[in-house]
Amino acid sequence: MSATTSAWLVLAFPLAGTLVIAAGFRWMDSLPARSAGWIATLAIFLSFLASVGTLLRLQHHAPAHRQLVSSLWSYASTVGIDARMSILVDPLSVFMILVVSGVSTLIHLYSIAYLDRDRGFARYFSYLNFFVFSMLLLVLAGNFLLLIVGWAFVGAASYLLISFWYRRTTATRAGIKAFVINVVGDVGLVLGTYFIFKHTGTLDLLGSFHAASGGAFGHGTDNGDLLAGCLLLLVGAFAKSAQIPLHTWLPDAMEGPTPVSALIHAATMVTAGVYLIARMHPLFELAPAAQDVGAVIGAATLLIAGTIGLAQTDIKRVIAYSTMSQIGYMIMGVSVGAYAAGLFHLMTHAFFKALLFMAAGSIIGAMAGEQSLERMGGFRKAMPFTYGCFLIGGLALSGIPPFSGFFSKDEILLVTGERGGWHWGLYVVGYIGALLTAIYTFRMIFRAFHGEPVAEARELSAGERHHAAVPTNPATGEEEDTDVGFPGPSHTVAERALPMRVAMGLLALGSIGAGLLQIPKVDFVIDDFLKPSFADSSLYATHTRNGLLAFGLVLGTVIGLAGIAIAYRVWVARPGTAEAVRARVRPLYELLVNAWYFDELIDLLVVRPATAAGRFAKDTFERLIVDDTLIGGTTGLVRAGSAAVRAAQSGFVRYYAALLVLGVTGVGFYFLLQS
Amino acid sequence: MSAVLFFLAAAGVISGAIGVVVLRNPFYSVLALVFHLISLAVLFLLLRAEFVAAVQVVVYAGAVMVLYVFVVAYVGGESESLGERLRGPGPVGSGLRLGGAILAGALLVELLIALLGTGLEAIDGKGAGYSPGPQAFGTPAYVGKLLLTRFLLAFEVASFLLLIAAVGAVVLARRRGGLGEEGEGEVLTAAELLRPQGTGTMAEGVGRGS
Amino acid sequence: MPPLSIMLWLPAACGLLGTALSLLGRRAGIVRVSGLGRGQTSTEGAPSVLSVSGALALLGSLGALGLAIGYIADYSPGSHHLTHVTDIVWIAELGIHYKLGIDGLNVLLLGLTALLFTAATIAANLRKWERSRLFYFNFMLAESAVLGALLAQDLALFVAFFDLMLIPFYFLIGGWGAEPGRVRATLKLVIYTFVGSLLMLAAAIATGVLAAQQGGGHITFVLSTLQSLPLSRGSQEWIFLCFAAAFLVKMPAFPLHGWMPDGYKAMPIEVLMVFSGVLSKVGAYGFLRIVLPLYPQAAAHFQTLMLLIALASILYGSAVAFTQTDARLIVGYSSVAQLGFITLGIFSLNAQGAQGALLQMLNHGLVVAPLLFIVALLAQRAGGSEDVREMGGIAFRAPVLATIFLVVALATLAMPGSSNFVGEFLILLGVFKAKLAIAVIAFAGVVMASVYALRLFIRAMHNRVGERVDSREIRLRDAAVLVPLLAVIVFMALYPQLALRRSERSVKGTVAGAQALLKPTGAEPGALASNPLPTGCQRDGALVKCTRGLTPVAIRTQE
Amino acid sequence: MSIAWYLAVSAIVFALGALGVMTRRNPLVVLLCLELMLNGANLALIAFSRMWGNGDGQILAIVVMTVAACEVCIGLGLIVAIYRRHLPIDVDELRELQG
Repeated sequence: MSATTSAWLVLAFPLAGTLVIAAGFRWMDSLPARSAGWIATLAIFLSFLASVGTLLRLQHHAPAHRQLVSSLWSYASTVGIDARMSILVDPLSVFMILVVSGVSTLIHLYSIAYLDRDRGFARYFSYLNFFVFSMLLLVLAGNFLLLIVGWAFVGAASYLLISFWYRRTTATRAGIKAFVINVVGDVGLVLGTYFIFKHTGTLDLLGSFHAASGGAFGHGTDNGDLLAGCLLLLVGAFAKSAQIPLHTWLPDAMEGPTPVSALIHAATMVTAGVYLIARMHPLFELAPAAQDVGAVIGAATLLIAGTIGLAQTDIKRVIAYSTMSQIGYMIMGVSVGAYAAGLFHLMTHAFFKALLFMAAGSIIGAMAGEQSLERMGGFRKAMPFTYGCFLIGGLALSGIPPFSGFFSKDEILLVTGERGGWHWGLYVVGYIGALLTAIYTFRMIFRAFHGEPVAEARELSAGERHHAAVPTNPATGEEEDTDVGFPGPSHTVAERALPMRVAMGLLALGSIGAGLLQIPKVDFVIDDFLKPSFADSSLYATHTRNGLLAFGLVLGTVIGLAGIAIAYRVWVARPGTAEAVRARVRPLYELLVNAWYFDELIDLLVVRPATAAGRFAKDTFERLIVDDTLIGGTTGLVRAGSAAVRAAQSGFVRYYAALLVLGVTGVGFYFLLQS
Repeated sequence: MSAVLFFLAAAGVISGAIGVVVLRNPFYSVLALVFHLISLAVLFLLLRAEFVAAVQVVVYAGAVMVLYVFVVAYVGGESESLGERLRGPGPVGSGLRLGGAILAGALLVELLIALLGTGLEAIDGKGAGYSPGPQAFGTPAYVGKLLLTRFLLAFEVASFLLLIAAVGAVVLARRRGGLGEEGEGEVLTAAELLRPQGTGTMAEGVGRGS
Repeated sequence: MPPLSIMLWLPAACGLLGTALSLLGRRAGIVRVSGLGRGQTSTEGAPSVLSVSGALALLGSLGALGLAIGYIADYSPGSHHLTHVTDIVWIAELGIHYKLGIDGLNVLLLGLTALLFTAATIAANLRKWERSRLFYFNFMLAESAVLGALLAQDLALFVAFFDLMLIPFYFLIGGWGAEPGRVRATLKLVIYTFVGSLLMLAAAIATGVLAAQQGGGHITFVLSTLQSLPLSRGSQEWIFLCFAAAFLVKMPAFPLHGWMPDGYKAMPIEVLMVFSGVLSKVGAYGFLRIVLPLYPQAAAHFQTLMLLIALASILYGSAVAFTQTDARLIVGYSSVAQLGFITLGIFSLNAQGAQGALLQMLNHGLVVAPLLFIVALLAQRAGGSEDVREMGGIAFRAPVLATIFLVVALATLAMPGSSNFVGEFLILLGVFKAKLAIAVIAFAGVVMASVYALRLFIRAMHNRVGERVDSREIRLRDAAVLVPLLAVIVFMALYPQLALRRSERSVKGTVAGAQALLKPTGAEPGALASNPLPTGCQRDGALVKCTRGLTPVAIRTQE
Repeated sequence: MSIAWYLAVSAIVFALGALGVMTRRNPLVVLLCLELMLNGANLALIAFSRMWGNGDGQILAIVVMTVAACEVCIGLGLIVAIYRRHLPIDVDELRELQG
């Protein structure tokens, strides 16, 4: 079995899982409990094994021959376009499928317990499998068309999962918001593809890269079409990776079940943008301006998201903004040419962010759906395991050695620094972002786990689980419609279930150990593995400047610890401080709480005008112009004409006779004049 | 001589025509028309159309006008004046009286220009040469030959037309026309019962149910 | 394969036969159900005894479907010219031939027509009709007319069938339409369409006469002959406008869509399925079959105008669609937008756009029919109302229906992975090459499509349960209508090439004339695409091996 | 006398007839005026036939008379029928043809 064959298998398993569960959803309930969940998990696990198999087989090839394309049938090859059902197996895609399928397996496992009593159990898992399939398709796609297909599929899957509890109007609204913004991203992708196709004349990825490096865009780096294409690809990447200004869907997406947030909105889908830029590096490197735009936007996002994260009180939203900011790092990294570092951070981030979400889910479960940090506190005793996991995740996120985040983040910043010039600005921004990260992360930890245990925490430590009398939607407070299962009369979570512990434990190990894959000066596993994919990159080089390296490592550690210290001082040592600061910088605080008013802005600029136009068209234009003017006008015209003719038909014979004579006279007169 | 005759006849023709148009009572109009026709026949004679003149007098002034007189007598002569007494000049009447006059005037002028101003020298002459004789121009023999040779078809068609017209007149004028509402409450006499329905009798024609 | 006339007249014959039989055996098919209105698509339970006329109609449509599939399978993508040609002199004095033929343009649309009519006939058989004989006869006559319009290879014949299409629909709407507004809708529809048809008739005659003057003497309407007798530019232009009017009304395109809202509201859902699914396509098909080949200069001259009309249709239709609350009208305005895309593709006047337009005709027909039927099903569950505000929360008790609806909705918004996306991709690629700005604006329509399609789905299926909603799972016989269509949608999504490779050659031929008249814009992908594989890659079987061990050194030598 | 005089007379007669048709309301008189117009035409015909010494004009005049006779028959029949229906004998009253 060749590498490509097993890569096809990687795609096949999740799809099969989706179909099986979807087809058999009626019988799933009659089967022993959670069978759907186990089937789904098994499918993803098999796909993970297949990925490992792909990896091993790929390693057999010589480094120069590690880009395999395999296609099943020709999808749309006509009038100049050539799109085949083809996948591209190279170190980059293999790296991605390993991360995706691996993390997905654990999250499936976690979900089995988390959604245990949910009415939509089978539906949930078919969606989740479908998502994994789409994500794998996205990373394995061998041509632009399939890439777009996977791109849109993950969007659809995320829509389905966000509005999984579809009786919640908040959920459906968040879902459609996410979908539409993702469609904007798709449009960017398609349009960018056009610009590139216009010159390369092929949709095949390798083909167009080859054409590009072969001078399809002319030599030098001043091709307008290429720049436009790359910028449009960036639009796609930003929409998917929740980069400013297309990020507003991500916080709302937290409406979905927590494992979904962990999988889609932390570990995999939102990192697609990073993958895209890394995958398209041959094009981007020919359009440096686009790269710079990417880097700047990434930096801006990581800063802004960090600041917002400071002020949010919904625990999931805090983690969501933290995700945005981390992806900002990755985007910045792959845009400045730190491909390996960016992807490395993608992997570690997948581990610790998924871990954080799972731990948060465990707390939320304990709080019976309550997500506000305001009402949490003192869970350390009640949920030691969750506390441990959250702490590990938090440390990794804050970049404290030796946790994984430390190495990956610092490497990105290191390469950024090495680019020199104005990139130093990005370098500084990156470290400011690191400080913010540490602060808001430990703000969460201190507020949720330290301090006075809240009622739920006490009950939990006392042994029984808390249930709200009537489940309500934390976002709006309206009473839940439990028909579709949320949160269910007896919603059992809070780290009790074994699958959750296993998943969280494994991820915790990942968060601790993953960093060891690539320790500066020690080993370069990621670098070496990915090299073949970036063989043609002029930026892909292991770094040289040891002084900067050492400085960066120290600086990262110091900043991380400083952040933790600040958080400790503000929320533990002097609990009053936060309010004091808040009171002092009220407008700033408002700005942050409202997430820099991006939602309002987009609403004002896009949504309202569009709706207004639509309403005008429907109510006014349709009635006045189309109905009254066009139709009514025509009718009126005909009426008037017939009336005029009828008036002539007076019925007076003599009158007709007179007309006759008149006519004769007139004609005769005419002829007289003629003669 | 002929000139004098012409002027007399022409005066008769025109005056008769005027009479037809202006006289209030249709009965007098008919009589005026008779006068007009006879004087017209004189003009025909002057133009050496003897046969046509004869036909004119016999058929037209004779038969047709008799028919008119019958109908006028039957329908009643004063219907128009009655109509006017009821409602003055009709809605379009007054307008048309003026407009009609203007139009007719225009028509006349036009016709005169057309006929006289066309520069046909011939019309100033007395016409083609003429030599009297049994077969001469316009004699019955002459016309008859033409009718039965060159214009046979026209002749036949005309005769058919006459036939059809006669039948049509009877159908229209007969009592139980398809148009009418049934039974105006008159009593059926034995004669009518014996006679097959719808075969118009003269009595019927003039509307007197036997 | 049997001659085309068989497929063409089979439905009508069956309709007639059914009428005759059920007149003989008056037992079945005359179940009087009064007040069948919009919404109550089906009285409880199908007719106990399947009405004879209904059964025969089903038979006829199935037969046509079978034949159509046969032709599709039989059609070889390589063939340049018409296949299965039937050419009989019909009216010798006027040089009108009864000429039918199949090429890449119509072969798949035939399949679509037969398929949708079959589905609609099944749907119609699920409920009881008053005067069912007449209904089914008209229905089948409509199918024959549409097939005829698609098959006709003679201008006059095309016009004849094009107008014949209207007659049965006039009766179907007028006779079985939903009050209120049935009469008004019928009147509007007929007047609109007839005005268009008359213009087209005049234009067609003019074409024949002028072409006869061109080609010395005897008049003819055979398309292939006309194509070889190009008209003068001036006459081409006004003739073009007449045809455009007729086709744009049929589609309908903004601002000629005035008949659409009333018409859609009034039509029985089964009729609407085929009307929206097929008839609108005949208009677009006319552009490809007649206008572009016969009047290339005019097409090139009016390209911008047509593109703008199409753009207006897209934006306007989408905008209205996402503020509408009547589910039917959402679908209606969405198809205004979709037809706008098709027009856009056609008048990009290059192979990509036209190819995409043709594919999109197919796709839109495939999705709009099930969508309308689903709307009817939703109305059943929402207490007879088709207002989305009355719906909501239907999904929970009807997961299968929800799934089908979801798939169809996603296909409608041309989600990548659906065949609709491939169509739009090609269309917009074509426009991108022709007029960049218009393509960019048109993408707004893509985004809006996602809004209105999802909005319809969510308002109906998700959110809180509406007051009058009693959700229940889709019944087996309703599924019998939807599942075949769904299967075709999925298949097309996986293998759009099926359509593309059949139509490619004919499409190229169709647009070639007009395309040649445009000044080439930008680089021509076809040039590079002639070798789809980059050098350094070799294909063996389905496997493409690219071995590009390019070291940075190699790059530098290249740069 | 030269033909021109006859033609003038015929023109006058014709015009008078037209005037009558346009102004009189009694259908009987309208018919009479029609006769006048026909006669005007006849006179012209005869005159021309005299001018050319050719009989066709006379024949045509005869045919015209025949037609006139037919017209009279029908017209009078109509008038009688109208009278039978107790309708007013007035062309202004008979306007069912009004649009």
